[in-house]
Amino acid sequence: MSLSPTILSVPAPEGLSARCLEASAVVVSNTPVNGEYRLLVLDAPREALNCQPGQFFQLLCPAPEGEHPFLRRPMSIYGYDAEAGRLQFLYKVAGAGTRGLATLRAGDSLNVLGPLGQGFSMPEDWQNLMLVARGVGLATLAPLAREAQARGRRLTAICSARRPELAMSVELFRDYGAEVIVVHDEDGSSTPEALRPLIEARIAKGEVDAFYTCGSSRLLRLLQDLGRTHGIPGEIAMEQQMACGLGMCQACVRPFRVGERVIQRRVCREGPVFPIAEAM
Amino acid sequence: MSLSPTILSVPAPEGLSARCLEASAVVVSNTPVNGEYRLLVLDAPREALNCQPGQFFQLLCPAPEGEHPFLRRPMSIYGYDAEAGRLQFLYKVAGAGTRGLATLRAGDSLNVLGPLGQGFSMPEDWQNLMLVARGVGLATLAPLAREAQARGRRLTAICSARRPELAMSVELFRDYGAEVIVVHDEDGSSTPEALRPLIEARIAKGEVDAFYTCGSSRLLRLLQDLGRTHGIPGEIAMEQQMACGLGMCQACVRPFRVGERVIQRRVCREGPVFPIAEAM
Amino acid sequence: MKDLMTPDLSAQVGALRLANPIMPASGTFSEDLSDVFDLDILGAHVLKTIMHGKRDGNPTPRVCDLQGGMLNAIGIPSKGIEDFRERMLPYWARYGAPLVVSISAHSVDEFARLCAEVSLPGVAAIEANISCPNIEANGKAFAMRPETTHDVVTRLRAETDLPLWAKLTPNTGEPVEVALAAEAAGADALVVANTALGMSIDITTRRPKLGNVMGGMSGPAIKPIALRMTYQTAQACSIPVIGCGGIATLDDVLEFLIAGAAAVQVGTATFQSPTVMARLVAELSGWMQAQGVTALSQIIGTVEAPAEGLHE
Amino acid sequence: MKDLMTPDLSAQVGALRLANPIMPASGTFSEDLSDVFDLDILGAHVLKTIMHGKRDGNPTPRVCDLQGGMLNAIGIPSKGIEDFRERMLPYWARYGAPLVVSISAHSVDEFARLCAEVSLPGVAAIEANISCPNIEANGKAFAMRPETTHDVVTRLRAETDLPLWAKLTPNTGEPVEVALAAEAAGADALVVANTALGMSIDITTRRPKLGNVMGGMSGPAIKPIALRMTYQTAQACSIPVIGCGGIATLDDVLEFLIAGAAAVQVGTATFQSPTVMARLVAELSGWMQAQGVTALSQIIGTVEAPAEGLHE
Ligand SMILES: Cc1cc2nc3c(=O)[nH]c(=O)nc-3n(C[C@H](O)[C@H](O)[C@H](O)COP(=O)(O)OP(=O)(O)OC[C@H]3O[C@@H](n4cnc5c(N)ncnc54)[C@H](O)[C@@H]3O)c2cc1C
Ligand SMILES: Cc1cc2nc3c(=O)[nH]c(=O)nc-3n(C[C@H](O)[C@H](O)[C@H](O)COP(=O)(O)OP(=O)(O)OC[C@H]3O[C@@H](n4cnc5c(N)ncnc54)[C@H](O)[C@@H]3O)c2cc1C
Ligand SMILES: Cc1cc2nc3c(=O)[nH]c(=O)nc-3n(C[C@H](O)[C@H](O)[C@H](O)COP(=O)(O)O)c2cc1C
Ligand SMILES: Cc1cc2nc3c(=O)[nH]c(=O)nc-3n(C[C@H](O)[C@H](O)[C@H](O)COP(=O)(O)O)c2cc1C
Ligand code: FES
Ligand code: FES
Repeated sequence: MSLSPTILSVPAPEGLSARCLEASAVVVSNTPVNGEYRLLVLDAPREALNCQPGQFFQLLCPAPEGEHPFLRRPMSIYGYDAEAGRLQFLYKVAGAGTRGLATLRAGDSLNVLGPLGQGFSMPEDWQNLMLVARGVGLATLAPLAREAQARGRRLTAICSARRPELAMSVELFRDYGAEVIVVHDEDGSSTPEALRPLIEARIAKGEVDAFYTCGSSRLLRLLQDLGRTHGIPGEIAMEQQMACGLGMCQACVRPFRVGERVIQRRVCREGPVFPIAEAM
Repeated sequence: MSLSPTILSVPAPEGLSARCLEASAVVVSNTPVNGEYRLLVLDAPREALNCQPGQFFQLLCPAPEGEHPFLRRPMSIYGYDAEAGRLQFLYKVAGAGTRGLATLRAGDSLNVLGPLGQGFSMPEDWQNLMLVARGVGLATLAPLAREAQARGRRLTAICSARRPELAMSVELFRDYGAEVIVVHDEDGSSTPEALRPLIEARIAKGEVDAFYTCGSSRLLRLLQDLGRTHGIPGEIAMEQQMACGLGMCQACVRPFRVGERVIQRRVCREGPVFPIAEAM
Repeated sequence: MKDLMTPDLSAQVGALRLANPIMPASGTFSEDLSDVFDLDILGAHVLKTIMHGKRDGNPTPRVCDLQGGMLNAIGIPSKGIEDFRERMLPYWARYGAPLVVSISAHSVDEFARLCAEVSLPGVAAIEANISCPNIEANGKAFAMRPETTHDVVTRLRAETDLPLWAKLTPNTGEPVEVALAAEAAGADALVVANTALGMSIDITTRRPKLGNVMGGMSGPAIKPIALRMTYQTAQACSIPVIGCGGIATLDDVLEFLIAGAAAVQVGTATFQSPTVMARLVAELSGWMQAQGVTALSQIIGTVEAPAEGLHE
Repeated sequence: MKDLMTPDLSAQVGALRLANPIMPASGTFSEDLSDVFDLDILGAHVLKTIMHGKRDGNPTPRVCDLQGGMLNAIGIPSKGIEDFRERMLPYWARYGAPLVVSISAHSVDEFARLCAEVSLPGVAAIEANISCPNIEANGKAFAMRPETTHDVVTRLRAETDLPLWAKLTPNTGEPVEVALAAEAAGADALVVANTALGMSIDITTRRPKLGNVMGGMSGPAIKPIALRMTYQTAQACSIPVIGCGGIATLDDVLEFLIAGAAAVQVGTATFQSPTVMARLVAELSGWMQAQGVTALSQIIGTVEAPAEGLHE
């Protein structure tokens, strides 16, 4: 299975995101990609497509029969192409909002708000990148692969899943020149104990300047530990229940360890991407 | 324009309505019939179609964009055919609920509750019937025409409208053998003053055993007066804001004059058809 | 064979045992619903509040539509106590489900007298509607303050040996104090709760949408308020709490039971779908069977402490 | 040429004149919204409630979805008074719209001290959040009783010469008495109202959906309650009332103005549509022009008596 996120050819600016837009997008397609996930492709106004990998949109989901989702639902950008006016999301049907998304048919319109939040950074000295993720976290990291290729970085993607065939975005990562390692629960290769030596071997060869991760607290703790031990920085995309998505309501705070102190940060505004070392 | 309500060939039983059904019907068509009205044709379960002219259904209207109708909306039965499983409503788009009805497309389903209320009666000694109505009231009375024909009664239909071309159901009444008189506001023929001599002439000729009316309080008052003066009974279908439609909530009461007393009756249960003499 | 067992749906409300926890809310139910399904499948029959004399109720319009609910200002049209004794009581005798008679009055004396008069054979419990917001000017009601609640429930208690349920109002800042006052005064159960006082204006005519200007809000929109009060009162009191407010689905029923309700009342949902209570009884049974839950006691009051933070 | 005239949208709230009657509700607005539209088109800027010291606020989850609204138990995370003086006040100085600072505290003394401290140049009015249901245990707040309202507003009044707005709660049985107490104690305006206390339970985990168990309900679901209180308090008091609760559309704005509100606050609707306030200002102007309404005074408090009966 090959999911092809399309990314702005010109790299997005780093630093603070530009203004965001509340806009009406038109559904191009909305198709199941495996038992659990669906791919939503939208025709969106170009002005909303000045995106960075790691940013997200807030979608005003339509009501499915008998349910009434009220707040918007946050979704990571899976793909974007400002020239073609395309915006993609990969989502898992979890509750009322995503059930509503699943009812969308080509031609329907969907109110979107974004791009929101701070995306991943990729400083010059991060030449050898290692991405370690699981489940829908792989979707959130997908846009990074093309960005890495566009910037000439070397990428290793460790894709974790329950079963090998459920590992998402594997071909996509390969298409963008990443080395892909699939680990899974069935043969035990996805446990932190199994992953640690695998990653440490790469570190020893000088093949890891930075980590990216998303979607698993066990993986986070492993990478925090390895990062501390070996002095390797990295970033994580995090989730939290949201209301506004813009920074106004303070619904989406999470605690972060900054030096000795624990501080609260808004996932929607200061995040959703944070330094791995500070995540809790 | 010819709207053709289809009516049960076997006359419906008189007296108390049978049990009603909450059922899912499928939209066959939903088309505008003139600037103001739309005709909704449903494929409904036969068990819900043991109807009488004058009864109504409570429709659970879908939500139009940005609005949220909550309660069901009452609609008179415009046509029914138990054999074909067909049920028809003629409605005017007035607010959120009817705007929701207007969004229905062929194949959509609609939850209906009915038939409800007491329909028109047609005792043996009412051989010469006169129907006087206006606006959507003509739609409510439409099923009476076929019933009258089926029972071999003579029917005169006075159809009142703002302009002659807006008089509804004229051809339908003619199809079922009624004599049709169109009166309208433009030439002043629709005023009570103009109608009174017209009707009194018929009464004088012994051509009126009973009146039926709906939709205009001016017409009601005229018929009450004529009825009193000439000893002619009759029935009126009335409206009131409803919640349950079944008789439980007492939302839909109206005052009626019974002898010296004014009593409250539920439009949904004791009505919507009442004796003209008692209506207020 | 746990999952093939027939679950026991019976609900205990004080001394009264109900075949199941689903019953109608006062004012949203009458014999007319027997046109739609067999009323004997219900846990109990709760009648529209009656008052002593004959009354017309409020001017029309008496209801209006809201997002997620409705407003009503029906008032309490009442055919009086004779009609109750001579027509209603014999009618309801045909059913096996216990009959709950809702009563109200403008003064404590009148309330007490009516309570004595309706304590008749065939009546299984009395529900004291001390919370109807339409009865007194500006929507004030006994159940807004613990003191007035204690007064009226004490007097009612003295007048009847039947189970006495006190129906509370959300229009108060002291729901727990009011509940404790009702319990202390001898109520056997609490019904939580009645409608929330609301208003709606037609912007075209600039008139209130209700003939009575203000009215009671009901339906899904008030569910979180009623659930919160159910939780608060069930935590504070030892008498059973009957949850009421916006219940329309099996999930709603479970939510109230988990919050501590011993049974539930369904009101406005019946207007949207007159078959809803019949469906809820069947769905609850199906759910219990599928989950291997054999008795309501495994659900009632089982609310957990919140999770700390939101960590996967 | 009545219909081509530019209508005057300005709203008078006591001594304060606003360019238009649309302003955000406290806690649902911040400088972050400037990403979406130019904040200077608003009638006023109302900030999230601040408290004196630094505070974390409530545990997560802090919000949940409801039919027609949401629950929140954000609490009042606060960076304290220094942050307000040194970072926020200078930031907001860039705008022409008047700045309204919302404050709260656990005790009257603390409240009074904070009131004095925020009475600074650049602040146009102080909104006393005497109604936040999350601050004290079980959601009790000053504005639940007239006595505590009178006490706190009297003390605040003594501490500031700025216009003082008292923000009321729907979680009371005595909204009119509370409003009159605030007026008697010297409030210049009332904000009607804050959130209604509610609760929601996840039936799968049996846990409350909010980390704080209970929280404040907002959005369209509470509109009829807030409108009713706006009507009640505007009828009873002579100080202006600012309507708040579930306002999302032009019709909602008109409904509150007709009920007697001098201006309105928009909260939760901004979460569904961050551009909503900008749209409302434009739509109100368009509507007034189309209707030949030249000033808000032709709308405010123009509610009619209900029609008698429902006769065509
Ligand atoms: C920045 C961000 C990016 C995201 N990107 C994606 C994505 O690309 N694809 C995807 O499938 N999902 C993504 N999510 C999660 C997605 O937002 C939730 O699954 C969705 O909101 C659930 O809504 P629902 O109405 O379907 O389910 P609900 O009934 O609301 O909830 C179902 C379950 O999901 C949990 N949940 C609800 N909202 C959130 C949330 N904001 N964060 C975490 N858990 C939540 C609930 O607690 C509940 O357990 C993202 C979340 C965030 C914060
Ligand atoms: C027994 C009965 C039979 C009816 N038959 C028909 C019919 O065959 N065709 C048809 O077009 N309409 C019929 N009506 C009227 C129809 O029910 C209303 O037009 C409809 O409910 C309006 O709903 P809405 O949401 O579109 O408008 P709303 O926004 O709810 O109301 C729009 C306007 O209609 C008025 N209204 C709302 N409900 C009623 C009601 N129940 N009775 C009278 N006025 C109401 C409101 O006061 C308002 O002025 C009937 C009403 C009754 C009681
Ligand atoms: C039309 C209507 C009439 C009502 N009449 C009464 C009544 O007479 N006595 C009473 O105690 N409650 C009355 N109620 C309140 C309901 O019993 C119930 O407490 C309330 O509607 C909340 O439940 P719901 O949301 O399920 O409707 C009435 C409610 C409605 C909608
Ligand atoms: C997330 C959130 C946070 C809020 N924080 C505050 C607050 O700090 N102070 C306050 O007075 N009101 C607060 N409120 C209440 C709102 O200001 C407003 O009174 C209420 O939400 C009703 O209006 P609405 O329905 O338009 O949201 C908050 C509301 C929400 C939804
Ligand atoms: S979701 Fe509102 S601040 Fe993050
Ligand atoms: S609509 Fe409920 S009694 Fe008529």
